[in-house]
Parts: sequence; C-alpha cells; structure tokens
Amino acid sequence: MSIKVRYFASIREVLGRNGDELAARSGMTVAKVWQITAQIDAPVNTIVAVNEEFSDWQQSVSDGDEVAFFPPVTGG
Amino acid sequence: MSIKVRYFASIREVLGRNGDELAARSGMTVAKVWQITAQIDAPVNTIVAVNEEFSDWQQSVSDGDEVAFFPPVTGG
Amino acid sequence: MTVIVSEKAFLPWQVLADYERLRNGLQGQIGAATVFVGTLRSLSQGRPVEAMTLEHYPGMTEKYLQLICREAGEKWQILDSFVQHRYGRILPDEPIVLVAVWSEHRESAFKACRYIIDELKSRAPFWKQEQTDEGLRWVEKNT
Amino acid sequence: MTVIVSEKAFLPWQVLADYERLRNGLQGQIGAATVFVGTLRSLSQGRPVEAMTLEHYPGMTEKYLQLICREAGEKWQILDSFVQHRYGRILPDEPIVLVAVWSEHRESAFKACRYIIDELKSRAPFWKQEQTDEGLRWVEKNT
Repeated sequence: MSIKVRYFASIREVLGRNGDELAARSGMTVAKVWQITAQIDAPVNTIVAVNEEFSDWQQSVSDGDEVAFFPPVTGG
Repeated sequence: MSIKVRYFASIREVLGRNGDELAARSGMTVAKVWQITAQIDAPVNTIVAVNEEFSDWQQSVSDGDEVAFFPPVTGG
Repeated sequence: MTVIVSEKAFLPWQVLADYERLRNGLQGQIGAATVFVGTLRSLSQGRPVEAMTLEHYPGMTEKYLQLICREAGEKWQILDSFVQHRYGRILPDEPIVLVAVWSEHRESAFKACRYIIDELKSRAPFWKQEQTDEGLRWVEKNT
Repeated sequence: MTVIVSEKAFLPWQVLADYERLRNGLQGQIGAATVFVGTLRSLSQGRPVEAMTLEHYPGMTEKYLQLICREAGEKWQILDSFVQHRYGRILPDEPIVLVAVWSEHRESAFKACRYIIDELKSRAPFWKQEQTDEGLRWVEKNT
C-alpha cells in the first residue's frame, strides 16, 4: 500500500521537501500519515486534503491516496 | 420674467412638443407652470426637475429657471 | 472620476483598457476593480425586442451621474470611478451602461459599483423606448 | 463556465474581449455582466512589495475553482462564469485574479461574482509569498 504525501508553502519549506512516498498500513489516519512522514508537530492551522479535497486529521487513507498538508490558503 | 419648460419621453409625446417658454409671475409654483403650459392633468407619477435638480410641485420658480416634466426614469 | 454620456456604441473592455492605460497617479495602489456592464436583451416581457431608443435630459444626466459617483466616494473608500452611458438607438447585445470602480480592497469596490448602478437606475434621467413586433412602447419601470 | 490557472501575466480586459468574442450561444440573453479584478498592490502592511510569488496545488486549484463556479450557478440564475488566476512570480500592478459572471439581471451577477471571489479566497489552494525589503514572507491571512 502506497500513499503519496505532498507539502505546500510554509510547510514545504519547514520540512525542506515537496513530499514523501509512504508504504502504509490500511486504515491509517491522516494524522498518522503526518506523524510518520513529517516527524514534527504540525503547525497550528495546518489544512489537510485527501485526493484534492479538503479533509481532516481523522480521515482514513487508502492505497493510492494523495494526502496534502498546507497552511491556510491566501489566493485571490 | 421668463421660465423655460421642457418635456421628456411619454410626456413630450402626449403634449406633442419638446417644451414651452413661459412669461411668468414671480413666485409661481411648478404646479402652476404645468397648469398654464400643459393644460391637461399631469400623468400619475410625473417627475419634476428645476434647473436640472429633482424638485416638487410646490417649488417656487424664478426668472430664468428651467422646469422639466418627465415620467419615472428607466436608464441603466 | 469620469462620466461619459454618448450616442455612439462602445466596447466596454476596450474602453476600460484605454481608460486604465491613460490614467495617471494610482500606480501600486489599486488592489480591486469591480465592473458592471448592462446590455440590451432581445426579449422584454416575453416579446422580441428589435431595438431600443434611449432618450435623456442632456446636462442633468451628466450632473446626476457625477453626483452619484461622488456619493459613492463619500460612502466607501474608493480610488477612482468611471461611468459610460449611451443614449439614442441601441440594438440587442449592445452595451447600454458601463460602471467601473477601483479601490484598495474588494468590499468597497463591490459596494460602490452596486450603489452607482442602482442609483443611476433610479435617478439618472434616461427613458427607454422599446421597439417590439407590437410597435414602440415606453418602458415604464426599471428592473 | 471556464476556469484558467496559468503562470503568464494577462490583461483582464483583453481576456474578456476575446472570451466574449469566441463564446457561442448566449446571443440576446445577457443583460448584465459583473467583473472583479484583483491586482497586486505595492504596499503590504506598510512595507513596499517588490514582487509576490503565488504557489498553488495544481489540479486541486482547478477543481475547486470549478466547484465554486458551479455552486454560484446553483445559488443564482447566471448564464456563464469565467475565472482566471495566476501563479508564479507577480509584480505590483499586475492582475492576480479575474472573475466574470454573466446573467439576465444584475442582482444575480453581482451576488455570484462576489461569491466566487470570496470562496476562492477561502478555498482555492493558493499561497502568497511576498518579497519586501525585509525579505520573503508568507502571507498568513487573506484580506
């Protein structure tokens, strides 16, 4: 089972990379994905997306999912 | 003393002319100007303007004033 | 602040491009622009409209458009405003009115632009006469 | 409904002129167009801004912009909508975002246009990094 992890903006900078590839157990939560890959506390207000949709830390991920972590958006 | 009277849109059409020139007594009201020049009852909702400003039927007019009568506006 | 009342047809986006290109003094300040364009539709109350003739009160029209723009500038923090309005004969799909407002932030631009078009519709002395297959008729109420 | 996310600078009025010229099928129906343009100002919280870099999440960005436009179309009666948003390096006075909505009447156009830009600012995954005389800093909150 493989999860693609992506980081954007200040989170990308703090972690020093664009993302990670994670071989993961089924039923793992987004929070667990962060814990394993980032290995630091998530910045306050970190937003999570699963497969390009806003999600939350309790969401379970499946094989092939893309999980993204980023700060509050500031477009427009 | 001379008052310039102007008619617009449906009022212009009903009266069959663009305006009138009125030799008038001082202190005459807009209502009196209409009565003398138009000689018919004013259509309901007729709007009056004196010197290019919205006004009312009780307004007194002075020498050189321009008085206009028109239906509700429909621009934009 | 610029107000134009003219008979000739105009292209709103071209007008705005030209206006911004020639404008001086707001470099770096504008964060938001809001624009409204009103266009003649080819149906009115279910009847096909062949054309419309807009009568206006020259002088009073410009005066009230300027007044309305000034009022918008007193109510909201805006940097510039522009209104162009046609009179005379207008065909379906032709623009009738263009309102543009520039400001630092979008709230003021939206509010001021809406204010100008709403007030214009109730206070600027224009009168629409439609030409439909039933003949000419004065539009009695603005929507 | 059209959504464009692109790196290259664009001229909003030119984009709209081209878009309307090539659009099919709404002849005679449009009575109102409302447009919003967001531009980079050269001052941010009192500091001069030399440039801004907009990072985005390719794919998710387009998806949410389309979703937001669809939502606007469900909430108000509109005929068409258009959004163009830049990413990458942007200089002061350059447009960042363009939102346009076409409808029969102005109420829907104003409401839908405002909805799209407000939702875009809170849901489209873009992140602004400003370059000021103090260096680079991530914009933390949208205004």
